[in-house]
Order: sequence, then structure tokens, then C-alpha cells
Amino acid sequence: MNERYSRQVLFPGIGQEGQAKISSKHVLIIGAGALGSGSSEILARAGVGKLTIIDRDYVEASNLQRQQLYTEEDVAEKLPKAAAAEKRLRAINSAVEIRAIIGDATPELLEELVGDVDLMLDATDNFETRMMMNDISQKYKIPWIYGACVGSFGMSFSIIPGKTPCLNCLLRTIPLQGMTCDTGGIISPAVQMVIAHQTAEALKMLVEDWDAVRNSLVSFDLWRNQYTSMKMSKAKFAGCLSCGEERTYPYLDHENMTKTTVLCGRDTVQIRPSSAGEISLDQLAGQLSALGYTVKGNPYLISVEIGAERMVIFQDGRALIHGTKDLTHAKSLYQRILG
Amino acid sequence: MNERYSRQVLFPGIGQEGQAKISSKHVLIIGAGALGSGSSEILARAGVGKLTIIDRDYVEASNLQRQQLYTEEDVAEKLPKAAAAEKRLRAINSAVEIRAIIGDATPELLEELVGDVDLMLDATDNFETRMMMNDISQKYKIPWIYGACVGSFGMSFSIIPGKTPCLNCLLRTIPLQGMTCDTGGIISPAVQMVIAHQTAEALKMLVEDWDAVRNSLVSFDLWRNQYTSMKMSKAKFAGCLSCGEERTYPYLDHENMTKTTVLCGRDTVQIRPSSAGEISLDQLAGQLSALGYTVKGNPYLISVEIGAERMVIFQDGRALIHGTKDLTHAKSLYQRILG
Amino acid sequence: MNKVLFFAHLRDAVGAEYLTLDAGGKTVAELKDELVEKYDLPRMETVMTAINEEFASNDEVIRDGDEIAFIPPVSGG
Amino acid sequence: MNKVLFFAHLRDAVGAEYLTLDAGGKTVAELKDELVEKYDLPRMETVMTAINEEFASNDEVIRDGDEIAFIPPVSGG
Repeated sequence: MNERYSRQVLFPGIGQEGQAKISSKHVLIIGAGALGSGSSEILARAGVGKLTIIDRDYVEASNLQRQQLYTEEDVAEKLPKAAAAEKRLRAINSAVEIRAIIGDATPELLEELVGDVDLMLDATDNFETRMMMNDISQKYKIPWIYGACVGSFGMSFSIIPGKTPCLNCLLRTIPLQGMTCDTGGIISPAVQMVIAHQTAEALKMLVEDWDAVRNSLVSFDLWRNQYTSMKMSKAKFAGCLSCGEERTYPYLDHENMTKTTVLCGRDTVQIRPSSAGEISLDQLAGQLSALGYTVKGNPYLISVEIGAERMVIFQDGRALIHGTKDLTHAKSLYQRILG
Repeated sequence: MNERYSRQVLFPGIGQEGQAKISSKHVLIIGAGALGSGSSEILARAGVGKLTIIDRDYVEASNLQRQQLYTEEDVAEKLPKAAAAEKRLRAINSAVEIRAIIGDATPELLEELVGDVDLMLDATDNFETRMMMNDISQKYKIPWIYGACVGSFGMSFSIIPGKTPCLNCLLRTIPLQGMTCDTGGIISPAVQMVIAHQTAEALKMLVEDWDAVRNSLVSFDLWRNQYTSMKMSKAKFAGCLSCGEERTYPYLDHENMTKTTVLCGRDTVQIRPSSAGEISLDQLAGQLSALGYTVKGNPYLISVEIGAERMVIFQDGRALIHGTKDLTHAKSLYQRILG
Repeated sequence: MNKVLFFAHLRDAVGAEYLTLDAGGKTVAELKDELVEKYDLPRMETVMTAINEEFASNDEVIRDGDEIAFIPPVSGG
Repeated sequence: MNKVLFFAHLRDAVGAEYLTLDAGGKTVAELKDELVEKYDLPRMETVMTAINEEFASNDEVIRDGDEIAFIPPVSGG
């Protein structure tokens, strides 16, 4: 084994055999924000065989306070997070096969991707996507690791199909959210603490040390010096629609998915077109400039100022409308530009 | 306040006032290995006013598994860690004033540096340097935060002069070490967990929220799913030579410091010349090449193959001899080259 | 008596890390209802409950001396 | 009886996360000596001891029911 991994091969929980397993595995990370940038860096440094990273967002100034792969230059270039993450991860470890996907984690995309995936890491910022991951996990028997944080508070839980309860057992329904995330802010140590738990669990699963996997949900508050561990076996719910006998995988059904979303913690609305398809960004940018709009762009997106709002349009027709939380207003702006 | 820090200003423990304090503070980080690269990144992203980083080592392949600021290119260039860290931290946040010091943390250097330092972070890998930091902390009334890890285990403790016990109260003597560090290896999540605790404590101190500072020593094992918090007020020792009534600051005395050290976890000896002074690396490299040695170098150091060993010599006369743990042998190699 | 711990925004709403109160004989759901009334706690229906560091459903009955913790699932990332 | 927890390499040496044994009336130093003899524990003189999650010196006397934890200071970084 390589000198590069000598310190983790020395760790008895990994060893030569564990390192060989790590280097043969494929991990899917959904989200490349605070949690995703941190955990993808740890797994790339640890020498995982293949990393697939999905993110729909691009790098903004307010990300730099806690999203570790990104620099001021990435902000200036408005790079999509998945592309910026890929660039940095390659510089860190050129031996890892990295696939960056700029776009939304839809059921179709996940079902197409997970064929050879050994483990999924949660790095998303909303429960809709987590419930979808949870259904994919149960349907294809792929473990995943829930992680989330707000303020100085965070939590993590390891979900193994057929063994542990699933996220739908715990929550029963998608919690109404928004308030904590909008008003709580976030400090970077809380992000790192969640990542530490998620990636330790990931390494255990990658080396197949299933007995070491944590069977409790950890939660902590670093500012208030709280830490608690809640045993979860009793949370298993026989009637669960995701992992029970009568399972229907409800979150893989498009009927249960919104098309317009206020993004958590931000004055931004996302619009997803109901039908998939590519748009020509060059052509659109030309038209808008001709109409007198201020347009900036790169190969992945264009950004247009529209009065007090700013709209960012991606190749797949998805758009982010910054400066509003009003879904109807956002939709009308979108339709004004894209019809 | 800047959009850049908006998410941490939203966190009630920080706010506008806290952010202004953070941006006016100076933090000294001793060590730029696993803990130092991680905590310096977090503090730079958080917008601390000034960061001083001291490290005596350069980037090697075996560092990349857990030392987050560094890339394969830094290894290829054999960059000193302090220089490589400075480069990356500038790309992350150009508003932070960064001073990188390539060298050993001696009592003289620390006494010269700490004039306007508000907080010290422990990112060293040995107790000798920690005991020195601890004496500096008590002498100049500067808080510091102990952190350390090995394998999947780690710990952290916040030390505030005049309030908490100090490291010398806890340990009474420098523990004999080596074994755990040499044989235990290290996994990156354990590093991140220590960093999460150290930087959360650092933010509390930078915003002067002294009541929030943890009064217990945290220790954890991420592989074994252990976590414990030990209240420390009873550890205060009246006869402590570092913080007691009859204090002598024993670890600022050169008599108590070794000149030749086996580096923790590595087959490497460090030699520190007894007298300070600069050597001409260019001239030395020329001489050694002429003698038939294979020599590589950059403006900060030269690297020479000597049989099975490799010696890296820095401008201040310090050298690392790789491939041995034998102090006498190492010293003789050193003297063969540098007289 | 019972020690009842609050995490994240629940702690802010209650104004303390924990309360000491008599919840013996009540179900988790009953205790939640009482607390919502007294402290205006938001979204308690989705908050997870631990009794003695073990997950407890809403219909579980609390015994005297049990330690209760309320932990809200969060979504940031 | 007492629950005695071991961290880091001590856990490997003992081969278990914790032991249940009767240490009531003994000092911390006496318990350390006993364990060193039985399990060949390395460097116990510098290992920190917690009694009921509070730091305890070597001469502190353990009472029946106390939970003891042995935590070795580590130096990696």
C-alpha cells in the first residue's frame, strides 16, 4: 500500500485490507454545500475509488464562510458548486474518479445513478431530497448517512436498509421547516462536527465493519456544550411506507414533489420546469442583452438582473430567483423570461 | 456587515457585534499539520482579523490523507507547510492578514510574537511545545485551546489563565509518548472532530462570550462511539509551577528543552542547532552536488539523499533526518553534512 | 420528578437547557401538549423524543425518574 | 459495584469498553495499580481519571456506585 495512506492503514480499524476496500468503493454525495464540500474532501483524501457529487447551486460569497472547497475566485467566476468541487478534489487526489453533476437530484437521476453505488452521503439542505434518498436507499438496499445542522446545533444518523429504522420511520412526514434555517444562521464548527460523524460512519461502512456502525442518533450543540446519543432500534415503524411490509416508496413519486421551492435560509425561489430539456444559454443571453438586460454568464448558466431581483438560469431550464420568497412573483418573472 | 459573513452574523451567539470583534482579533496557531490546517481554514473563513501560523515541517505525501489545505502540487514542490497554508488561506479570504512563520516554536519566538495575540490554538504534535504554549499563556494571560488526536480518538480543553486549570495542573509532567502515536495511525474524522471543538471554543472567546466556554475536557472515540465530558475545576493544582502562586514557567527555560527529537509517528529525527543563525542553502547545495550527493531544493530548504536516509535542511540550520529513529546516528549524519 | 432536556431552538423557546417537572404517568404526547401550551413551542409534532437516551413514540408512558429529551430534526446542510 | 470505562489504547489493552468491579473504598492510585497488574496497562501514571464525569486526583477515594473513566492524554495533531 501507498505511502500516501500510511497513517490510516496504521489505524487498526482500517489496515491494508480496509484501504483496499475503500479504494474499490463508489460513494454518492448529494449536495456540495457546507456538508458536501467537507465530506467529499475527507473521502477524496481517504482514497475512495469513485465519488459522484450532485449539486444544483453555484458558489456565492455567503458560502465561503463555511464551504471548504471554494475560494474567492470561484465566487468571481460564479462556478457551479459541483464543477468547483471537482476542480479542487482533483488537485487534492488525482487517483479518485470524480463525477460532478450540475443539477437537481430527481428520482429519475438517482435511479439511473445508483447501480454501482455502495453508500450515499446526505449533504442536502432540505427534507424533500432526504426523503427521496431514503426511498432510493430502501429500494436499492444502499446505506445512507443523514446529517444536518443549523446554528451551533447538528445531528447525524446512519441508515442501513433491513437493519436500522429509516428516516421516514423517524419523521413520519416531512417536517415544516424554514424558520430555524432562516433565522438560526450557521457556524462552521457545527458543520465540521456533523461531517466528522458522517465520514467516520462512512469509513466504517466502506471497510464493512458493520458492528462498529453507530446505532444511535447523535445530536449536539457546540455553543451550549450539549451532546446526546439516542438509541434508535425502537423507532422502527412496521407500517412505514418506505421500509415496511407495505412499502410504496412515496417520495419517488412526482406527485409528491414541488416544482417551486423557497430555498432554505435564503431569499431565493427555485423554479423547476415540469418537463426536462436543454435550453440554449448563448441564444437566450443574446436575446436578453438585446432587450437591455444586464447579463453575465459562463458555460453552465446565465445571470440576469431584473429590477430588484436577479435570475440565474441553468442549461436544464431550472432557475433561481434571488431577492424574493414570493413563489407566484418568482414564477411570473420566470415566465416573463422563459415563456 | 458584509454579505460574506451573513450566515454567521445570523447566528445569535455571534451577531453584528460578534463579527466586528472576530475581525479585530489576532489568533496564533502553532502547527500547520492536521489540526492547524483545519482550524486555520475555519478561522480564515470566519473572518478573523489576523492569523499567525508557525510550522517547521514541509508537505509530504502521507500528509494529504488528513491535512486539508494541501494538494499534490504542494507535495511535488516540497513546500513548507506554513508557506503552502498561507497560499491557500489567501485564496480563501484575502481580507485576513496572514503571517506564516517557517520554523520551530521556541520560547524566544513566542515571547516576541504574542504582544497583540488574543488567542492561541494548539495544533502541535508533541507535549513539549504544548507545555511551552501553556507557560506563555499563563505568563502573558492569553487563553489557549488544547486539542489532540490519535486513531479515532481525540480530546480538547479550553484553558483561560486565572480561571481554569492549566495543562501543567492536569499532567504534572510531560507524558512519555510515542507508542500510541507511532502505532495508532489517524483517521481524518477524528481530526475534524477535535477541530470542531477547538474552533467552536475559539469563536466563543473571540466574541468574548466567556460564559459559553466549555469548562470540561471533552474526549471521544468515533470508531467506538464513545463521548465523555469531564468537569475540570477540581484539577486546579495550587502548587502548579505554571499557574500556581510560586510559578516559575519551567517550560520557557532552555535547560528543559531537547535539541534532538524523534518526530511523533514518523521514522524521522529532528536536529536543532544549539545556536541560532542562517545558513546559505545555495552554497551548501552546490557543495553537496559537487560531492556527488543527489540534492533537490527550493527557496526554503534543500533535500539530500544519504544512503538509506534523506536529510532535509532548512535555512535556520534545522534538519530533519528521515529513515531513522536513532538520535545518535541522526546527529552524526547531521554533523557529517553541516559540521 | 423528571428532568426534561431541550435542544436547538426549543431551548431558546423554553429559555433553559432543562426543566425539572413531574411527568410520571403522562404519555409523551400529553407532555408535549402541556409544554406547547406553556412555552409556545413551535412544531412539536415533528420533534423527536428520547426517554433515557432511547427513542420514544408519542404514546409511550413516562415513568417517575425518567430523563426526557426533545430533539428537533433540522434540515440545514 | 463500579463501572470503569477505558478510552483510546487503554480500551485495547483491557479488551473491553468497560469493566464492572468493586472499587469502593479504594483510592484512584490503588485502582490504577490493580489494573496495571491485571492488564499490563501502559503509562497509567499520566492517565487522567474522572469520577462521575469530574476530574479526580490519584488520592481521591472511590465510593460504591461511582462511575470511573480513564482517559489518556494524547499528543497527535
